Amino acid sequence: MIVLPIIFQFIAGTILLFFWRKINLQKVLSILFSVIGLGISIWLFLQVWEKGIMVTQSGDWKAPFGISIVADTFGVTMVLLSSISGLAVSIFSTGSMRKERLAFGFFPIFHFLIMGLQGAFLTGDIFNLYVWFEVVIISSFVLLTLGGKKQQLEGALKYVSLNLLASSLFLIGIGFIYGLTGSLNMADVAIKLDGLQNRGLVSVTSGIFLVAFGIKSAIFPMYFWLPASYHTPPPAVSAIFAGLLTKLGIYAMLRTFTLMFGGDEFMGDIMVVLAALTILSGGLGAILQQNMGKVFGYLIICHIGFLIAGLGIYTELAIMGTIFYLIHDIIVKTNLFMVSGLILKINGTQDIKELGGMYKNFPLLSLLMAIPLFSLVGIPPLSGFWAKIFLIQAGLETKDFFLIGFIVLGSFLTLWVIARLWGEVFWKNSVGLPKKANGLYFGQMPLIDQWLMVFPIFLLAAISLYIGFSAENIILLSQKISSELMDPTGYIEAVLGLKAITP
Amino acid sequence: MTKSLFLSNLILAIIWVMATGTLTEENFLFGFFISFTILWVITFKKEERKYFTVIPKLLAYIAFIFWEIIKANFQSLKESFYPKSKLEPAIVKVPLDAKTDVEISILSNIISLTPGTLIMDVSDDKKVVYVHVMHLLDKENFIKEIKLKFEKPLLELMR
Amino acid sequence: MLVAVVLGFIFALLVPFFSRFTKRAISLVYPLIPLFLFLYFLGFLEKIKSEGQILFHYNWVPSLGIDLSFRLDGLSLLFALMITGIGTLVFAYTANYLKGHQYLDRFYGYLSMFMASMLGVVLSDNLMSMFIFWELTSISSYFLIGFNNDDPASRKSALTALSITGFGGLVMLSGIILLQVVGGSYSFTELLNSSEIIKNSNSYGWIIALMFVGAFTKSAQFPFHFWLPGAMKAPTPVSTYLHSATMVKAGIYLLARFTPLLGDTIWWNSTLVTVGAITMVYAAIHSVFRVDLKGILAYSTISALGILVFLIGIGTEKSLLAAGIFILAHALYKAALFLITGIIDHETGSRDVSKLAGLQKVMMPVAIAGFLAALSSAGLPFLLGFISKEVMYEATLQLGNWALILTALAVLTKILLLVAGFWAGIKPFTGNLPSEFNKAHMPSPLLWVPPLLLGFLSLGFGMFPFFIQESLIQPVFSSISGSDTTIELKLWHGFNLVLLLSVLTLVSGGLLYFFLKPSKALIEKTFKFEVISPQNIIENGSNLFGSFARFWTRFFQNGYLRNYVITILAFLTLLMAYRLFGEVNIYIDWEQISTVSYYEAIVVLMMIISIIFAISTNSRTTAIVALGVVGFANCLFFIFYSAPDLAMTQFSIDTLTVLLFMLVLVKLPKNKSFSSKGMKFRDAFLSLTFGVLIAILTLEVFEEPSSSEVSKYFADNAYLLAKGRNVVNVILVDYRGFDTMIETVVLVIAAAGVFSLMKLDLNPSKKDL
Amino acid sequence: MKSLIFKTASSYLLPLLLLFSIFILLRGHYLPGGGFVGGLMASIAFLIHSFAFGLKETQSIIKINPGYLMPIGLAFAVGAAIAPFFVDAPLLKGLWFEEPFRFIGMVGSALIFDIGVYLVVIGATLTIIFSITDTV
Amino acid sequence: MKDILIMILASFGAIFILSSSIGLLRKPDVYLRISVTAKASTLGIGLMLTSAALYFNDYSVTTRIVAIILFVFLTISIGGHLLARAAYFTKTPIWKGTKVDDLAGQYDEVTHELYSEKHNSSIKPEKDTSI
Amino acid sequence: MSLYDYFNWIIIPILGLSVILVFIRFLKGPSLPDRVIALDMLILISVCIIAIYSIQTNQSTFLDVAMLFALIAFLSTSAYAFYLEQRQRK
Amino acid sequence: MEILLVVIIGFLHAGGLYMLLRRSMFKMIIGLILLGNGANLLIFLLGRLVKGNPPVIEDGLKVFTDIYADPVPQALVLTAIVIGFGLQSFAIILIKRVYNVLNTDDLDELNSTDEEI
Ligand code: NA
Ligand code: NA
Repeated sequence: MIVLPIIFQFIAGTILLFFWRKINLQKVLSILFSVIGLGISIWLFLQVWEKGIMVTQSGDWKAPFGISIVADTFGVTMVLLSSISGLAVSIFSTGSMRKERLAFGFFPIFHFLIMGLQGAFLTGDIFNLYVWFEVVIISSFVLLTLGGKKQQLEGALKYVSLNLLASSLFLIGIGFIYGLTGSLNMADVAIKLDGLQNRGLVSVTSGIFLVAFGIKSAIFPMYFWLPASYHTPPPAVSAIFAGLLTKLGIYAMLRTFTLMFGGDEFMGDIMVVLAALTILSGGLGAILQQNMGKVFGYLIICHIGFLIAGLGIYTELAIMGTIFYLIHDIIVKTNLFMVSGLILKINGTQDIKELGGMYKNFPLLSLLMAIPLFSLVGIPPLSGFWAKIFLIQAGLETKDFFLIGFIVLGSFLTLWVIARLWGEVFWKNSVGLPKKANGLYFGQMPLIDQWLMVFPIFLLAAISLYIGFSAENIILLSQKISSELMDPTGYIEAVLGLKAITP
Repeated sequence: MTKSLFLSNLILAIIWVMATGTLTEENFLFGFFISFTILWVITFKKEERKYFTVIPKLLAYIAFIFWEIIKANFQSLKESFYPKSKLEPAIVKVPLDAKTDVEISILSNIISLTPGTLIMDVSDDKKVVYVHVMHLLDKENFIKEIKLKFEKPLLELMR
Repeated sequence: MLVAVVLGFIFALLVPFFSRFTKRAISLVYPLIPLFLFLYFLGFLEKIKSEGQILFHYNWVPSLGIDLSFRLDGLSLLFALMITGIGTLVFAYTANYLKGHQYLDRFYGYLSMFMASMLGVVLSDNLMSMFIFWELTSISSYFLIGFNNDDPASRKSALTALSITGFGGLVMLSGIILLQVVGGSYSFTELLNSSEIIKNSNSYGWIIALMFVGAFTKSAQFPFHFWLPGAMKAPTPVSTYLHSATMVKAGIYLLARFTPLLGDTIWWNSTLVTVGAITMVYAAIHSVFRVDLKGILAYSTISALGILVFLIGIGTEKSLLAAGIFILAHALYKAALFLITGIIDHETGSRDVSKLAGLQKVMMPVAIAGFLAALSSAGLPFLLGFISKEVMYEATLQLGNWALILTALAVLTKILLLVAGFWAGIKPFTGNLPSEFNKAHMPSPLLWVPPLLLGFLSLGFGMFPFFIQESLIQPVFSSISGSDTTIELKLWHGFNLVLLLSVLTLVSGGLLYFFLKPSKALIEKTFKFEVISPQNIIENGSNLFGSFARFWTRFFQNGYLRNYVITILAFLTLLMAYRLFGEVNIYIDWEQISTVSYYEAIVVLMMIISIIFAISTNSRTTAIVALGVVGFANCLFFIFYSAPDLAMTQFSIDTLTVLLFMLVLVKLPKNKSFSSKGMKFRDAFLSLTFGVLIAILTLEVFEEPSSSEVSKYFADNAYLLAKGRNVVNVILVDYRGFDTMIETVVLVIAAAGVFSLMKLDLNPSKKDL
Repeated sequence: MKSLIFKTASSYLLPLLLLFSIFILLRGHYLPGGGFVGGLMASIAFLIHSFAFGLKETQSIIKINPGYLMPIGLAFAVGAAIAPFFVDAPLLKGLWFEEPFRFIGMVGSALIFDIGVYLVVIGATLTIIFSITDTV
Repeated sequence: MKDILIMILASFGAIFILSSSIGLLRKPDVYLRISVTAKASTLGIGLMLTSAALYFNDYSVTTRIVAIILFVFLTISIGGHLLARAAYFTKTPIWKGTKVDDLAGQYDEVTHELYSEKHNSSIKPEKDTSI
Repeated sequence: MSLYDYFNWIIIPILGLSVILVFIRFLKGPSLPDRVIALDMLILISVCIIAIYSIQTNQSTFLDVAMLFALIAFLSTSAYAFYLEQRQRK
Repeated sequence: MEILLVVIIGFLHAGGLYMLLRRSMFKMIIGLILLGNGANLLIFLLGRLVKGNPPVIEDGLKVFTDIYADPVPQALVLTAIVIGFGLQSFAIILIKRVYNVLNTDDLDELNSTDEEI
């Protein structure tokens, strides 16, 4: 039953394909499916929370022979988060996307994308993970280019080529894994790699995985596709990209580097350095940009650095910080791009210089938008704050002082960027609306569409607040995940059936 | 007429298979052969008897084509080692008697497969084909040869 | 207690929702909140006097050791009273000052949020929750400073203030966490027990350095001080509340609070004394070079903050006592001066002290308040300022070797501050009223009562120090110094050096006031020193940082795909090479290698030539056909090595790909050769290195013995359990059918994508334009 | 292309190749072949036809928009995948009829699954190629 | 005995293939090359496949091989025709030694219509002067 | 001489030589149709090689690959022809 | 033989990378395809090579009696090939679209989305 989220999204996507041209029906169905999907995710999460790791062997072939589908706490948490983000974006897109785009398969592909993500979070097989990755990237290609605008195409070119490069490297890595162990089941691979004499080869393989996942998660020096492309598609698409796509890379890294390549100090050091440079690059980029989408794009990079930092430090506390930050970041980044979408709808531009007057004209909306913005900054006690405590503490404990310096710098740059944004977009007086070739401004949209755009922002803002104020719960969750990751015995035993496990 | 005879033949063969209850290829062929013989025995009208001569003729034609193909291959084997100067290529227009698409297509394929010739194209009004020849000695002779050797028997078979 | 702290937040949250209904009543309702809180805290006076401290505990994030513990002792009570007390006055003052302002409700919202945060800072026992409130003060002050958000300068100041305090906050956060790592707790009370461990640990230097950055930025110490004058862009009540009485003192509070925990070490003391001394003198000098009332007050505030840091840094009982008193004294007189400035600004529209004069004629009560505040600032007897000044001189004089110079600095500062205070509190109210201010008239009582009240408090506490001696100052002293010495506040110390210094201060200050007139010319003289001012240096630094950012970003994000690829793969290549040659024992075991038959060699050769051909040809179609040959040769390998399924699939798909290419190519423009020779050479070098590395690696992996457990299981059970003979297909549809299922989705999405890519074009077409 | 010979030949080749593709599909479990290759062959057959006759003609022959073959194929595949749920077995467990069918051999969920793959491959390949030849 | 037959068939097949390869390499223009491949390879492939059929001597294998042979015969000739035609369209040079070119000028450049009577607009492949 | 050896030392070398010759034509071109016909020929030779190989390894399954190869050779030839004509039309 | 295959794998990767570094979109895709081929061949090789024994159980038998090629890499490569087809065709169409809209094949002219800071 663990596969239920995946299968459900599969069916959802298939059904939507049947109604290719019926936009209004698709809208309703998509929201409905997203709600049900969220329900399933919550159910699964609760199951795993109560019963511990659950495993299904696809085709009833016992591990390591079949493909294991594993729901550990990390996996289901990610599934849950993706369902939440998915629901929000699904609603948001019904309100904000242009009809033409919806008529060309936005919804089915969107649901397949969610399926791909959830599959990746739940699979226990490295090759299967690759396949899920491909589902995700092909869907992202399509969503990124949907509409075929000039900017989209130019951005997509870089996105596509570098992501394909990453896939190819991933495949090479899998080849090496299979060559070394003769197995693909991650739990089994973990055991077999552990018994391998030639550590150097394992290390090189992990290096290939680092680069493959590094490209996908946009860490230094592999992030280039992100600033080139993330601001080009419609905001609803950017939102799901920002919230989940780069995080998939992080997920994969966390999974493989704890389960299969755990404890390689050299790689840890490399990651720490990369984390610092990622934070720096993202932060530096963000302070320069004039386009809101680009600012947020660079901020994604900056915060990916925080996530990698925890993995590089590689203590339970650090991983905990990473997990907490991941949870926060998924919700906030999704919301952030929806906010930028709303601002775009209101003002017809994303250029900071041309924006303004939000606070004056939409005070309540502005306050609502302030929640994700300042959560991102990590103004305590909002959600972004807590994880930093762990990361800094972990860094202090392992004496990675320079990394802490970069974390502080990154946080500071984020603060500065958001404050500047607030000043320019919300405080500054508006300069009047530019002419728009087609589409409606927010003010001219029907009320229902307005609500469809505002409600998801509200939803995610509320969740952000929950994460911030009930940090205790999230910490417990992160702690559990972190301890499961750092000691994968439970995972391995569950998958390989060394203990009696109920399917 | 030929068609309906063929159909009867087929039906009879199927009945044979059902009657004997053995569903194998051999049994079907056997049934086909038996019913073919029976039909041959019971058919009297002259024009209808064509069905029974077509098959031997067809076999003969196929054998002929095969022979031509073998010849063609040996020729090209020989030619492979010829110096260039012996070549006398040409693109020749050959008028057609064949009318239907199927006729023209089959003819063209045969021409292509046989010695030294290659169909370039069929004119849009289906009146002529353009044939590339490797060794053109005499244009008129070549056209006549094509028509006699390949087109005539083919049309006889088809019509 | 929790309610007391959170009340402000609740209120701030409610404001936007209820403002519509309460717009009228707003000014009456709002001041009641701080007043209520003030009374609430006042009620603790007795208890603190007897018990020393009271702890309140509320759980929050137990797993992190973060809770909402509140600790009420002398120090925090003093601050709480100042916050709520001055808060009440400021709230009331605002009601009139911003009367009818469109966003008055918002203003109150920020203000009460700020008040609550500030209470949180001073009351929290848990360092982390203190930090949380600390940051909230930064944010709410950001909103307050930027309140007039139409004004670019206002926005800029808000950003600067937030940047500096935010930066300090983050650094301090590291310090707090480090403190927790060393001391094992966030609870201040618990940490006090391990004070010695902390002081002796290696990290002590780091801890105090990080904490100092936090405190100095917040309390506007040199060289982080410059955000404070900029923050004066805020409406006057904000300046009063935040920048004189409360927020800037958060840093002071922090230092005072930590003195028993971290203080009394050479690093602690010398740093604080140095920074404090520089700040107080530097800012005092600055303050007499201003003509804008707010500017004068801002610099004198910085100077006063410097004095406080300086006093805490000295660290003797006397100096800590002096600090305790001065906190209160300064809050009272500086708040009054700010409020007065606001009134003057409000009534005359000018804050230029060189022009202002004679206002006593229209607003006597304000003038009285001004006089009292200025005199308290100057430290005239019978005012609270006097007592604080006396104790301060006593403290500096006790310092042995350093006594002379430190006392001299203190006296110099005091002299200059006297001038500044007089300019702000006395000058506008003396002389003749210039004609341009004729329209000025008496403000509403809501405006003038608060400063007057503050002035009288200065006077009252100064004349009758016993009012506060035991109830307030004693507990404050105890909590700062950690000692139980009983203190005594006296008006008269007898004829001694201290008195002499006092007189010296007053006399030379008075003289200076009479001879030095504020003027624009004075300011202009300072301009040539601007180059070396910290503000300028930091601004230049940040410009430099901006250039660096531009360089870095342009360098990496340069727009050229090939550079991206080079960067990524150069990184990978280096990483692999380093690990490969460093860690892997490279060998070839010929046993495992099969022989080469000549036809395989032909295919290999064909493949390599085709690859080179595909790369080197300049004709697209040729490249594609060559690619076809590569794929074809690839298929031959698959056939030779027993993979018919693979050969079939690969070949069909290769052909389809080639076909797609062909269809696409029909309209592509001619190929051009772009790259220079050198570039080609570089690329070829990198590519070959990468290829060679992959090849070596593949070979090494190949040489490793591998387990065939999985494939054996597949083969053994293919027919018996999965009822198929073609094991590859059995894997595809059964063992690993899940892969296949998903893979079909990839195809579907790709197809949908191609469809939409070809059919949907949202570019504004020519006919739309 | 306006070649009469090509047209004639491909109109006869089409059914033949489709037949062959189904043959390849059905025997995939026993010999090389299966849904992928079968599907690719079928698409190649249609492609050849479309080269000869032009896109419109081929599309009218297929009758159903190849785009819809994809969800149909997906439905087959997912149906085969979740069928085991109804007998309380995990995803994709092979379910088989007891006895082999004549000509086809063993029939089970794997075959249904493979048919799904076959349809998806045809649908996807044709959609891709058709949507671009449309605009060439 | 069977083995020897197989060997003979295969040998002939291989020789035909070789000869057409030589032809492909040596013929002076593309039309001749197409012509020569279309011929020699058919029989070569046919013989090779026949020898395989003989070897396996299995009903189902034989039927498949017959199918392949027929298919190859059909497609090679059609493929040759298509390619030659396309080559002519794209003005691929025709060997200068070509005696007659009845096709010259018969294609309509725009509509690609092929006329049966003499016509004058059009595609003439350039005479190849290089060889 | 066994069948295997005969194939290995006589037939396959001949085919290999053919492959080389055809490949040279492929490299030489000069026109696209030349390359296409060479590719076509390569595939056809590989059909033969597969036939031989299936005899050598006694695996009739390889013959199916041969069938597919033949089919695809036709597809690619017609595709190139299509392309050439389209390009000319432009 | 493995050595030669390894050489080819190296060549495919080197060639793929070299093409990725060109300025033309078209060459970029060729590069990606070469890389993909390289990766597939790599996986195939690492399953170890077995000649002439496809993993197909002979008629009448229930298990393998002879040696057989490892079917797993074959299945993996097959999956990767099909996926690669989807991705590659999308990429190919993408460059066509880019050309239609922007009228260039030169990647250096396609950096407006990164350029302006
Ligand atoms: Na597959
Ligand atoms: Na790939």
